[in-house]
Amino acid sequence: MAIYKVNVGKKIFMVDVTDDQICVDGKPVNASLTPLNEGGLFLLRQDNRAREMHVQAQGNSSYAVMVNGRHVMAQVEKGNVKNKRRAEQVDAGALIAPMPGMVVNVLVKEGQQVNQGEALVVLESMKMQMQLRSPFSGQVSKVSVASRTHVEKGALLVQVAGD
Amino acid sequence: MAIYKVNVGKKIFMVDVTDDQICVDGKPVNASLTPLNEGGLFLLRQDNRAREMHVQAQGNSSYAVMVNGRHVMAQVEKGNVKNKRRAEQVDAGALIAPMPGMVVNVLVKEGQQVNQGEALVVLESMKMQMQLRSPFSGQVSKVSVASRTHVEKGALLVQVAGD
Amino acid sequence: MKVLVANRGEIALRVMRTCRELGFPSVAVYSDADRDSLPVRYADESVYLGPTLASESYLNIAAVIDAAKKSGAEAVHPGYGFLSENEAFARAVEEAGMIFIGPRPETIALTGDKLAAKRIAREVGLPVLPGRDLPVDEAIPEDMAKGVTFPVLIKAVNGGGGRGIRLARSQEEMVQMVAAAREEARAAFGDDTVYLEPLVKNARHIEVQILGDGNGQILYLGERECSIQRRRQKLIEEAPAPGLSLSQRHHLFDAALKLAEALNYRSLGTVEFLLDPQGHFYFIEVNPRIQVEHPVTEMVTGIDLVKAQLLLAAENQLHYTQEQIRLNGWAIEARVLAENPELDFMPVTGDITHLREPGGPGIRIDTAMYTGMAITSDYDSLIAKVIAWGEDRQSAIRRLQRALGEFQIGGVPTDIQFLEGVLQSESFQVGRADTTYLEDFQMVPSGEDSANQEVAIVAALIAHNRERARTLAAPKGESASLWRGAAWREQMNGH
Amino acid sequence: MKVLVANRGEIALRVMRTCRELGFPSVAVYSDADRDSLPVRYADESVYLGPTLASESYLNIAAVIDAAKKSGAEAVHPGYGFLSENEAFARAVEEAGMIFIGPRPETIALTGDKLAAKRIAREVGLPVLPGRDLPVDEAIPEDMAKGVTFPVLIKAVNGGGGRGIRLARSQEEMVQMVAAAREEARAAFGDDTVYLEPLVKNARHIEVQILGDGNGQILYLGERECSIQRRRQKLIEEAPAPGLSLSQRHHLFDAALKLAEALNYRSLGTVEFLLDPQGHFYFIEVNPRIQVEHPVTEMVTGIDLVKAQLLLAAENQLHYTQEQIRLNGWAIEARVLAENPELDFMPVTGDITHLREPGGPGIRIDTAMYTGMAITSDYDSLIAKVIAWGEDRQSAIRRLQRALGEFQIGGVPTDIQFLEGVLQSESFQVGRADTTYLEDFQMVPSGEDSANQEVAIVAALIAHNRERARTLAAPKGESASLWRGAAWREQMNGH
Repeated sequence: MAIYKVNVGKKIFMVDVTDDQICVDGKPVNASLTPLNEGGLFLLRQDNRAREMHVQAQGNSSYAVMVNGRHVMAQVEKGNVKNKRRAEQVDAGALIAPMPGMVVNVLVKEGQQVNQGEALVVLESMKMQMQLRSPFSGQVSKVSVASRTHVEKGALLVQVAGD
Repeated sequence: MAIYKVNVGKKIFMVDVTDDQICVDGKPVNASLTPLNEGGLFLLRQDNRAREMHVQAQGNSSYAVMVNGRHVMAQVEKGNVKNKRRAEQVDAGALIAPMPGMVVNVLVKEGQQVNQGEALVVLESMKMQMQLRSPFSGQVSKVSVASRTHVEKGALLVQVAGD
Repeated sequence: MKVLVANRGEIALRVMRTCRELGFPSVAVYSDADRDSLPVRYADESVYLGPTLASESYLNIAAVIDAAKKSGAEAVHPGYGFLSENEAFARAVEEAGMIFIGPRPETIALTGDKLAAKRIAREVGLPVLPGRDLPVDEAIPEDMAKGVTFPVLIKAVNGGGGRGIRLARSQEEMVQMVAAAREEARAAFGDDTVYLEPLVKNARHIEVQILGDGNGQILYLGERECSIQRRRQKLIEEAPAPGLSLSQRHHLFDAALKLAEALNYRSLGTVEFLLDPQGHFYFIEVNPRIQVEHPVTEMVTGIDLVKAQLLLAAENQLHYTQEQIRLNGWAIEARVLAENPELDFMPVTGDITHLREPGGPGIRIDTAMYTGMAITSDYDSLIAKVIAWGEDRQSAIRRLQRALGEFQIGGVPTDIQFLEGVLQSESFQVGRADTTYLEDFQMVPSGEDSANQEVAIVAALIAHNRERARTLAAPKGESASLWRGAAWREQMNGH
Repeated sequence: MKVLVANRGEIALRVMRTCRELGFPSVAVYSDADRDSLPVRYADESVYLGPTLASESYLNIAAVIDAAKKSGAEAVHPGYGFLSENEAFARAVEEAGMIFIGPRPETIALTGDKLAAKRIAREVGLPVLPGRDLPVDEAIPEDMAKGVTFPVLIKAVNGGGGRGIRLARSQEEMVQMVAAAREEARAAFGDDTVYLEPLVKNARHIEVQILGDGNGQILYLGERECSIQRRRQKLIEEAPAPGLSLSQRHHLFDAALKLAEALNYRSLGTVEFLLDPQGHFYFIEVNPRIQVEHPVTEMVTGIDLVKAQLLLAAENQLHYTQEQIRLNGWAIEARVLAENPELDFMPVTGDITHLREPGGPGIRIDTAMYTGMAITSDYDSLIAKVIAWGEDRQSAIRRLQRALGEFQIGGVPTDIQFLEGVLQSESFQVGRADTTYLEDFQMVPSGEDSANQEVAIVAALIAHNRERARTLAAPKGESASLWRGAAWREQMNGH
């Protein structure tokens, strides 16, 4: 027997799984799950309905689920345990590439004073240009990229030190 | 280095594979093979062409290959070795189910004298009825199935002993 | 209107697709074999029918009626095959207070009796093949044989769809075959009545799609040609029929209309004719249901035939007039079957290990196949229909050829290469293939030599790699990891 | 005629499909990223271009010309994007003795200069937005601002396709933005000339498909509406445009025809207009190439536009007259993009781990996606186009909704649910959405609560099973076998 706390679309579901029953938020549900292939496709039967879902595990406790063309994330926690892992602490002043792409322009230099919302870097990915802006006012403490270079997702672009 | 004798579509190809070259029937070919997924899809590049093939190994030396919508079998033998395995010897008088299906009718009884080409069993599979006939004249030595029963592919239906 | 689809496979999915477009909830039924089938996954809900054997599931009237009641369905669509031409089933659906999406039970009864249908057709003036519209009695073959010209066809009164037809070339053969035909008919249709029909040599099979409201309005939606048959099963169908004159077509439509009016026909139906080489038509039978080949009519008329059926059932009226039905371009369907062309096209079984469907302009795919699906011998061997539309016949043929070449099905052999061979043959290209065409059709071997050599290279490389893996790696557990691993990828790319 | 397709992705495959139907051998070109792409596998042969970076492969004129020469291609099809609107490329193709499948280089040059195109349009009497057809000079903003009504658009003379357009609401913003726009235009198009254009509020985007033989014959193939845009990129397109009067449509066609005649237009082109809420049209630009949204025109006209292009190139003549072009029904296209709707529709990367494409009546899928394909950030985020045809707009919408619901793409998030939300919104349904519609469009949360609970159950069961597997089985190597194993299957089915 195990209780799982599952977070889907900002809602919490308590799912209780035993060998012969599944309960959601205390209410028994008539459900069964069949893996349809080795690629992560599952069929959930509940009462008279059958719903296909494609599930990819992301790490130990997250699942990316595709259902009816919609992609949702499900976070699963063992309900009895209180071991919330802290999200990685990212330095708030670090401007990170939100996707891989080409740095079109670096608009600031190290040491430069910038205002909150001021564009620091122009990144282009898949035909789309986007301006990455300063999260707060402060000073540019580091510029890690140059124009016309390619960056990966998550790369540090510019570091801003708050005032 | 290894030479493979490959039988495809009633033709024999001698394929010589070394670390840096592939020769077919003595002539070098400019070919490379890329597996495209884990389901058996491959891409053969030869000169400027790329051809997709779906390959399923059947046992140790046979491959079912789907290419351009056509299904062909390839038999591979290590060329230097002469270890042809004998085909399974099937009793010539055994009437075997060529496919799974329903026995619609057994037309003979044990001990009955039958002529070559005489229908012995009517089998139905996927909407199609077929008459299975005696391979030669002789006597029915055994009837292994009854009407309205399901048989698997390869099941012995009737045994005929030659005159 | 909640619709239970009393069928399986591609036609069940096809009906459910239109249900979804209309906002009608759909209910799937399934046997053990079809527990995970696409229709089950597609439907809004599903009900278990019974064991795999069709007689205990899809042919089990009580089970289907129970499922329909249980699900609260308001209407039942029978698809084709199974219970679609079963009068008792249609009646049971209506008696349970649901709508049967198809003709009235009495129409099904009448069209199911091929002799009765011929009699009515004759009465209303349709051209019918000569010969008595009478059942033959096996006890008096000599008498019966009087006036029979050989070869002659022996058909089951309750048959149809090309099933159980025998050809007798002499009186002696006829006597033998009548007995065998009765036996088969009893087993297959529960009625051993058979009749004789003259063989029309080199006939073409032409059929007219009709749609009636059951209150006197009858529409015809053009004709289809289905002459490309193997073992009397249609393989390639098209709309319109090539080479018919305008007057021939109107003659056909008039005949179909007359018969449908005499039956006060409701829902979809097909009136089948033979066309002899002299250009004469003969009525054969009426199929009181949707046909496998209905998509070609949909593509040239732009009308969703299932939608027309469903809306008629829901609202009791048709949404078209004859003037609104316009034919546009050409459509051809090819049936993809799980068959082994090397073994006399025997149905085969296996798992679909790889699947890529054709796409792009003018191509429609109707299938309930998926990667990982098991092809069993429990039901028929149709695994997909590929339908191509083109602005003219030549364009449609080329598109169909293109699409068949794109269709990748791994795991079971199919008839795709055979279909391609037929499509590129001279007789098909000029539109002159008749129903005997495939009897002695020979594939033209077509530049496959280069492909054979490529296959040999691939097989040798894979064998080489397996051997190497066996030598280098752990000696056991090799099979599952055959096709994977970075080492393999690098090695093979390295060449 | 051997055709090199100087493009990638779905449009390369789409062109090759028609090549195959016509019996024209096709040649693919590819960058490092596209070595195993479907077009490479589909083409009769393929040539490597260069590194993944487009400027070193698909945008590298010398590399593409070399590839074409090497392959012995007789003609080059540029697709859309990349070099399709590059005058130098078209000229280089012709100078190398091959046919450029598109307009003459001078037409490309002229339509590429948006101000020049507007000038000609004005000369031949097309309605053009007021304002000077002059480049703006960043040095004299105050002077320039005279006579400008705000808000005003700043556009690159060599831009087009919605790229790099900025909206200035005041003179101050305009001065800043002109500088930024010039900077961006220089980087993107190699020319920093920009111009001003009045903003038409709540405009609809309507375009006319034209086809010319370059010898004076010009055909129009109806209009398309492409108002559903996000960040000025089209997302949903349809043909015809809803709610236009016959006289409006003829007015449009006449205008497109006049301009095409003035250009003695050759091959396919699109004349784009804005329609203001008062019903006035304004010419915007000409796209001298095939459009992403061309399938909707193909579906309502029945004409394969690529076939028309290829045959014109091969035979120097069109095979249609204006009278033969008839519109039939309605078609709508939805662009499926690899984007994360939760993160402001940012393009995403990942591998396609599962794929099932829609099918059945009236659905066309154009995609070069396959299971196992890597979606990278190297090129654009369009991964598939779903096009639905219906006998009327309502039927087409429902079919498109049905098809989007059937489309299963595992591995990367897509905009499918967003597309569904737009399709079911009131404004779209009644055909009144303009180009600003998506700016503040809010998804209506639609009965997803039950799906959320189902997702929760699935996630919990999988987590439960993984944990059990961890406890019971070998402690390591668990990840790969996560989804398989008979034990798991039995356990889960057992419930």
